[in-house]
Amino acid sequence: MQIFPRSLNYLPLVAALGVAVLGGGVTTGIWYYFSPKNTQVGYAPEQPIHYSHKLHAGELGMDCRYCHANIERSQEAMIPPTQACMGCHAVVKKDSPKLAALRDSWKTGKPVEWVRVHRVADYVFFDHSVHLAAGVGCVSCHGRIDQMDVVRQDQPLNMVWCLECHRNPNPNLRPKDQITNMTWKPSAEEATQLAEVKLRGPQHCSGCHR
Amino acid sequence: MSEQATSKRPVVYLAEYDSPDAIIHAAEGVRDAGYEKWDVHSPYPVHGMDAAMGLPDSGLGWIVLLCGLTGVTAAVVMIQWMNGIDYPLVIGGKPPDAIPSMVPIMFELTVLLSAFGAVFGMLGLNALPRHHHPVFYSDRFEAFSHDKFFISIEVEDKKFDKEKTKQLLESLHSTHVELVEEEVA
Amino acid sequence: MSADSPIAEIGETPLVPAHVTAAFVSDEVSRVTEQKAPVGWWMVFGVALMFLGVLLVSVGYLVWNGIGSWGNNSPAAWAWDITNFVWWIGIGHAGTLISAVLFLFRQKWRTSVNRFAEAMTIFAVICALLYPTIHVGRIWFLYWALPIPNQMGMWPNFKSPLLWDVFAVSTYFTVSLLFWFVGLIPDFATLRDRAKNVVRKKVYGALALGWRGSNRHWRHYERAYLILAALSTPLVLSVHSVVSFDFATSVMPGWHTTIFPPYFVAGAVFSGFAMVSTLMIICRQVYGLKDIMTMKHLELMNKIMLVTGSLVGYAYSMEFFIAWYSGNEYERYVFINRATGPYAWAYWTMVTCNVVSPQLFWWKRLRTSIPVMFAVSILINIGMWFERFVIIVTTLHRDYLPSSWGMFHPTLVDIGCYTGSLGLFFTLFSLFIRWLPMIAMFEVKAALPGAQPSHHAAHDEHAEPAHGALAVKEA
Amino acid sequence: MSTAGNKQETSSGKRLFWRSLEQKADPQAQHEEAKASDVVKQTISHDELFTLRRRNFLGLSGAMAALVGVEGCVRRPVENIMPYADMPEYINPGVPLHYATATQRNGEALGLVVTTFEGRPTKIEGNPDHPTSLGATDLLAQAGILELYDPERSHAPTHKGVAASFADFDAFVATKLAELQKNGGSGLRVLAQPTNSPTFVRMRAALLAKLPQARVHTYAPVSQSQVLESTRIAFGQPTSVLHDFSQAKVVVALDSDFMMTEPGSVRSARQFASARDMESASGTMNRLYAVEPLFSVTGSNADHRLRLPAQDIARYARALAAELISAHGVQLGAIAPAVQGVATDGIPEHWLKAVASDLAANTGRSLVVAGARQPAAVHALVHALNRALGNAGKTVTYGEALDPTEADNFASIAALASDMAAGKVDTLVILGGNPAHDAPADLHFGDALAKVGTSIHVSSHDEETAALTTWHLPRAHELETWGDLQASTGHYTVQQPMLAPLWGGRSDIEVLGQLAGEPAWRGHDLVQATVTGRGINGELAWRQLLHKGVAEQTFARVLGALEVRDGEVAGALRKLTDAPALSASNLEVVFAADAKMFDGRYANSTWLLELPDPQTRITWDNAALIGPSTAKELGLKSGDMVRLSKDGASVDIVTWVQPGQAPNSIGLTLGWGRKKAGSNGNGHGFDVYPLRTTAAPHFTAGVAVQKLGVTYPLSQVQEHDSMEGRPLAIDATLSEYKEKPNFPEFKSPDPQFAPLWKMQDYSKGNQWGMNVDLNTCNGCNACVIACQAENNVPVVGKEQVARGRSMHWFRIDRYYVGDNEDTPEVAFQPVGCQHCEEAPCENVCPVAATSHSPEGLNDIAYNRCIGTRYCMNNCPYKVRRFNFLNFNQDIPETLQMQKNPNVTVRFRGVVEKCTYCVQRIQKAKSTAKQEGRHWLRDGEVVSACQQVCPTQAITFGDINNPKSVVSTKRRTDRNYALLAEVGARPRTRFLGKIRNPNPEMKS
Repeated sequence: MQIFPRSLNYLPLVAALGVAVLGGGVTTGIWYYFSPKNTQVGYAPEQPIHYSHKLHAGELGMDCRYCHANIERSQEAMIPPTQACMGCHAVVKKDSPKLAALRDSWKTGKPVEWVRVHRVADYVFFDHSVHLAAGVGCVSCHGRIDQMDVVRQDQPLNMVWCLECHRNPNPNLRPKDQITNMTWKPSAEEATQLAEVKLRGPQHCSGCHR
Repeated sequence: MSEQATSKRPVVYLAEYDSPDAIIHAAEGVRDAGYEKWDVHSPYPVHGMDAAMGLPDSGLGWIVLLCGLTGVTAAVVMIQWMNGIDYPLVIGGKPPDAIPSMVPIMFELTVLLSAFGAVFGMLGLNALPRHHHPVFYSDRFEAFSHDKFFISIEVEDKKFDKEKTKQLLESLHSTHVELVEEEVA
Repeated sequence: MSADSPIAEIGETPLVPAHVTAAFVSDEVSRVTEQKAPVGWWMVFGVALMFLGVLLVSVGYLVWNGIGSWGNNSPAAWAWDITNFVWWIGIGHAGTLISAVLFLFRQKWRTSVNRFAEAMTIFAVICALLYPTIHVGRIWFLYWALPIPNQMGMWPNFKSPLLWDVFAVSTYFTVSLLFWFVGLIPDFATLRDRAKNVVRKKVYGALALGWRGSNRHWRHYERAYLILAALSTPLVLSVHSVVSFDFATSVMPGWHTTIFPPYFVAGAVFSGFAMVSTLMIICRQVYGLKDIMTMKHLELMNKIMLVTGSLVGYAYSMEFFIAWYSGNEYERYVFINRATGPYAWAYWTMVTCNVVSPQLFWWKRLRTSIPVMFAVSILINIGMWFERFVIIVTTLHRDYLPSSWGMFHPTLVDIGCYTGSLGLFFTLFSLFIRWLPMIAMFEVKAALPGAQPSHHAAHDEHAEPAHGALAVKEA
Repeated sequence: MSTAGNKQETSSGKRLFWRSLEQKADPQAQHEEAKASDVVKQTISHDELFTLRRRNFLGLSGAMAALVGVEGCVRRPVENIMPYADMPEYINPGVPLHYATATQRNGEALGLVVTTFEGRPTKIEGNPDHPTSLGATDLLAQAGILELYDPERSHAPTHKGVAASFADFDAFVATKLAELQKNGGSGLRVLAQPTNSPTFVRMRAALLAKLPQARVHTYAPVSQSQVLESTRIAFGQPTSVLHDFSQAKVVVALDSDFMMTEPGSVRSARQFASARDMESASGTMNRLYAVEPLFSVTGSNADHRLRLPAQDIARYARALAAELISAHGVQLGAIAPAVQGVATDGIPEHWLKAVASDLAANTGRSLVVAGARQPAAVHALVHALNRALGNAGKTVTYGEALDPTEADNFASIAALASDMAAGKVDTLVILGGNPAHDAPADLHFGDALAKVGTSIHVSSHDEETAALTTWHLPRAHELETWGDLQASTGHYTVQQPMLAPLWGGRSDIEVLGQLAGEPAWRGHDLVQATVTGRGINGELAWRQLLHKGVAEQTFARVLGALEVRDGEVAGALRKLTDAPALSASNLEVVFAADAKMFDGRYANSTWLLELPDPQTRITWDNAALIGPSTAKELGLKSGDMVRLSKDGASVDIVTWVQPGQAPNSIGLTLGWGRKKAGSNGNGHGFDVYPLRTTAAPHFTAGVAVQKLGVTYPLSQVQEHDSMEGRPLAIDATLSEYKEKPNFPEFKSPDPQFAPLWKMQDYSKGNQWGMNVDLNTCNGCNACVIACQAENNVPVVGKEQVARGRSMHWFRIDRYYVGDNEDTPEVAFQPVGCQHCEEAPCENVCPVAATSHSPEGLNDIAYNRCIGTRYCMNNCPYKVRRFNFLNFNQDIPETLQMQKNPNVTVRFRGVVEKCTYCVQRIQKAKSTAKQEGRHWLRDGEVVSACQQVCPTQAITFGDINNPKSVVSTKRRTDRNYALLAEVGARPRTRFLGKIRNPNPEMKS
């Protein structure tokens, strides 16, 4: 007695194809959508004060270290205290409604609650000062901040991404005096010099995890 | 029942046998009669039937060998690349690309892929799963998995002839010969 | 190898009585799956389900609360978890051994046992796999042990015996499963063709993959079966060797021993056969399959247990000798501590169950007495569990620095996780008994007297490897 | 940690820091302190993020990893960064600041340097410039940081048990003072603890000047009263006694635990160790004889130890004196007759002959010390002996005592109690201390309190006494307030606050100043007044004082070698009556300050509770220590509950059979079994104060023992005492060492075999290694707590310790050596991760969570660990710890503030272990790289255990640098690897212990 229809004989073929297509799809899907490149890069939350790096760092050409002052001496890039902003805005644009939050903070002594953009996992102990000392420029990790009206995450900041540079930092190295320069391009001989550098970032666990 | 039905087209002759001896003689008969698209159905593998049907040896071994080689290569490449090249870490003071510690996994992957080769190769060569097949039209055929033996000759065989083939099968002491037909679509 | 001892007497007397024919075989075996389940089955199944519940609760609590729910500690970072793992894996060895090794050795008597044993293997391995999975502290990251590309750029450490385990055990599970299923295909066909109601027909039909007993299929089928057997034989040996590497490659006195791989394999076969005969004895009583699982089968298995049991006993004594002979004080202490320390009771339980009890099988009367062999098989199962407990806990609880010595005390969750796994095993097994042919019908048929053409033994050498495997030498 | 760092920026840290800085800058700021503390409250409470962040790093990260998918759609949870509004000038977010201060310890000052992150103190270290600290600290000082953040400290004043405010109190004081001034302060009593704070002394004087009728009493359960009394007898004036162990070749310690519980233990331990250092120029070695009832840490380090009941010590002292006179013609003048003909039963002969000759042979280079427990007469005799042996002025000097009132310790509180009972006390001010709990039982101080009109209790916790007093004021922690301390060496330190009091609170001097009617009674003002009073003038001098943590000039008048008044001493000695001999029916109990709880004031510190006792290795409890033979006689086993009773008073306590305990003498340590210490301390251990009386506060005979027939579970971290003859803590006698300097190598030789594989190359760059000198390690356990504080090591609790799940990264194994369990020798062996170059743990990790750094560190990445625990099994040293449960769950906010921001807080299910303080290495590297260096200098990285060690037994550094200290240590003969035969090539190595027995002492 014939239990199954003839068409069922195509089952193996169909199944094989299905598995191939589906499996492939899922894999590539996860590969792309779940990677920090997709989940992290481009994160640009709204800030309590519409502070434009484009304006300050770009057009006004302020040096990064004017606000992030401690960055060469500390693991943390400090977010400037209200005080620092008031340094100028006590005179410049002192009544601008955009700066209301800033003035409140200055009056009340309550901090401005900025939203964190660049974040590495809690168990990663990233040290700004060391990277600057090694000659890695701001732009390598933070992108063209000077062109960002709203700060946006530019790089995935995940382990593989870190390792790429730790394994071969040379493309990201530059003279110490060019660290905050967003547009720096190595001249021919600078390029050759930098190519010489034997520097390597740590690739063992305790280099970043403690 | 399929006999009575209208607008049928014959697909296969089924000849039934009771004993392994009978079926093996019959098989030799059919073989010598020069049929090609025919088969023997038995509840268990009958000893010497391949010879009786004049079948060549199974080529499955080669498929398995290929898969096995793939397995061992995959293991070596994977381990060497992951631990030795992509992210070499100092583990217990040993060289990252140490060979001895690779052996167990090399072996396991060889066996795993060989096994896949054996099973799926077998199914492939047998064109299984094939849930629909003309022989299943016959109700008597169900006994093949119990204790009966069958010879099936398909109409597609170029020597197939409704009469001659029937005679041949009967001449081979079949206990029952049946022309299985299927409805024409 | 243990299995070739009975060869001589096999040809002499037929394993099954004369009235057993092909038809008889399919009727007898299929009957079990076609009739209503007997009370005995329901009892076993019910109890098993209950313990399965215990397992779920215990594991749930463990994962929620942390490994601290077990009694594990420092120094005994491993205890019942790995003990159970090794125990189950060991049990899981008989199946493949019977179906593969005995197959290669042309032991036709295996045919009535192998299906059964393979099923047991698969369920035992499932239970075994449970423990490495739940024993890790952060189960949600378990997949890090697999070579999957990830955003950390990290790979597993292929130097770790634990990783070898991952590959060995999963390979073993997969291959056993394939082996088992391949063996089932023709029998599914039988069930399909016998089925009266359409659901059964469709289900078994689907599983049978449209099997039609074609000789063109048998040809590849048997070759595949042979190859699988040939692959499984080294595999089955490798798996427990790799498991033993977990210990043998460490630096712990009592673990760091070259004798471990063969010793573990022997132990595995030993416990596996014990479990098989326990189950067989139950089933043949419950379903009255005495004509197919004959006393001869049981006796042969008892002989194998006698051999492997003695092997294990030899290993125990050899461990002591080597420890003494090595002159290494740490090594020596571990073994003295095993036999006389706070866990001496466990050690002597092990020796009594594993070495002493099988010696009863020297006497034919005892080796052919159902109650005796049942009792002994149970004892062996217990003894082998204690063997693993002794190896793991007594080594760890007192190693190099006396300052770090300690004791291990199991908790309720420990007990739940162990008894629960028995629940899982018997649930699966009773389902198997109920719905699948517990005996490889087509193999038994092929091996029956007169099942093969009389005059053909002579002129088919070319097909010998394939057919010969299942063929019978006429007396 | 960068993220965490930002979090703390937002935390209380910011505000607090600013305030403390401001206080430094501007004295007036003090007046806003109360307000400040309110600000503190807000800033802490509104900082949930910090909480969340701090609770379970790995937990979050786990979730993070699990939820990437979700994140893909909804991005990630918003996380805020809150910078300073107005940033203090010195601060550099993420970079810690260090402040010098000091802490009071048992009448001695201990100089400290405190690490603060954005104003959040996280770690206490010793002040290298301070003579009593010399850069090291003890375990109590280490635990101080936890005490600071103890969420159960009093949060607000209470009046009759009802919450009140400081304003209420000030109002009350104002009115009270008014009426007190009418009657000259009669009826006003102040009960204070012995002090060495000049400001306190000044305020006390001021108070008495203002209210002549008032009286100030001094009491502490553990005090130096008998020492002061003895100096009064011997010299006619109370003086401080200052030992110099570095100069002493022969030391006889009479019931004195000078390395652990006696004042100035850190300094003493360092000096003692320095005189034992084999590699020093002299290469000679001191010898220590200890005669004691309990097995003290000092006794464990003795070359010869005689276990003698406390009551017989006096006998021994006199017999020894007699021997010195008769055999060696030592001149003791009028004292001689008073020491003649003392019964010497129980005292082996050689313990008199050999010891005496050893002392006599080293006149001027020997030292006899007695413990605070021993009667004044014994101390007086000791002064006389040191004088006669020519040690006075050399190994022991005397100085002007800052607080002589301590001499009357027990008499003083007895007087107060009787007056209270008699209703003569109208107002009682209790500054610190917990008399209702720890005053001698026969005074029934608690009941007497009921008869006091108004009682004011100033203390850190709402403890036993607080419940019985009218007023209770939170007492500010030493790191929260201004104060000053004068060390017995005369060095002067100003205590500066690291942060405003977390919950408000006042210091003793403030309350005292208030009562004395000081207009500017704030600590800052009072201290500055004292400082100027001491001739330190001007802002610069003040700042230097704060910066250096110790004044240039010393203040206590050094009296050098004083004349001993033989007559008085003899008189005192005659008063000593020989108690009847002890027996199983006439037992003695000895009260000892606990190594961890001291007198009970640290009872709520989880770190200390879980720290194993150096000797018994018991955690979370104390026990009645009974010698093996005595225990056998009484039919007692460890864990049996017994009732000790004398004169109606009784104590139920668990017994512990303690090898080395004197026969028929039971050791009881104080400070346990608190009823109202706080949720951690309550009900742990057994309170033995009920047996303590004014008549016999230190030891008393005639105690009956009754077995209660029940047992009590004790949690030990080490259950096995014997080395089983294995070469672990390897030792030798001085003579053995002389003939075979590399003796350890014979017992634990480094395996010499050709490598089977290409070995890693560790010849370049910094290669970290550690050396532990078993010869100087005295087993004080300070390193264990230091490591806990530095590395955020969790506390697991008694039950988990019993299960064998203690988490200490660094432990001190204690082994007993010798066959006679009544008189064993002790071998201490500190063990942390050995950082093996061929680490067995690394091979077995399936996920490569632990691997090797190019600098030879055995790294572990917690966030990679999946917790198979295989590495723990395969570690021969069993140093790896596993988070069996989530031990960091729900840590109170303030305790989270203690966590080191540069160390991950581990989640359950991961393995952890000593990292050689890799965070400190990385910090140093960061600095070096900023300076363009790629090679760290020796001493640039100091591990926490090394830094705390009073005896400098631990050295850490670059073994690739031939000049580094650690390399030189490694080159010494005594250097060996633990379990070298395993072939793991550990980076931590040990230096064999050397004992210096006296050949004449054939016991």
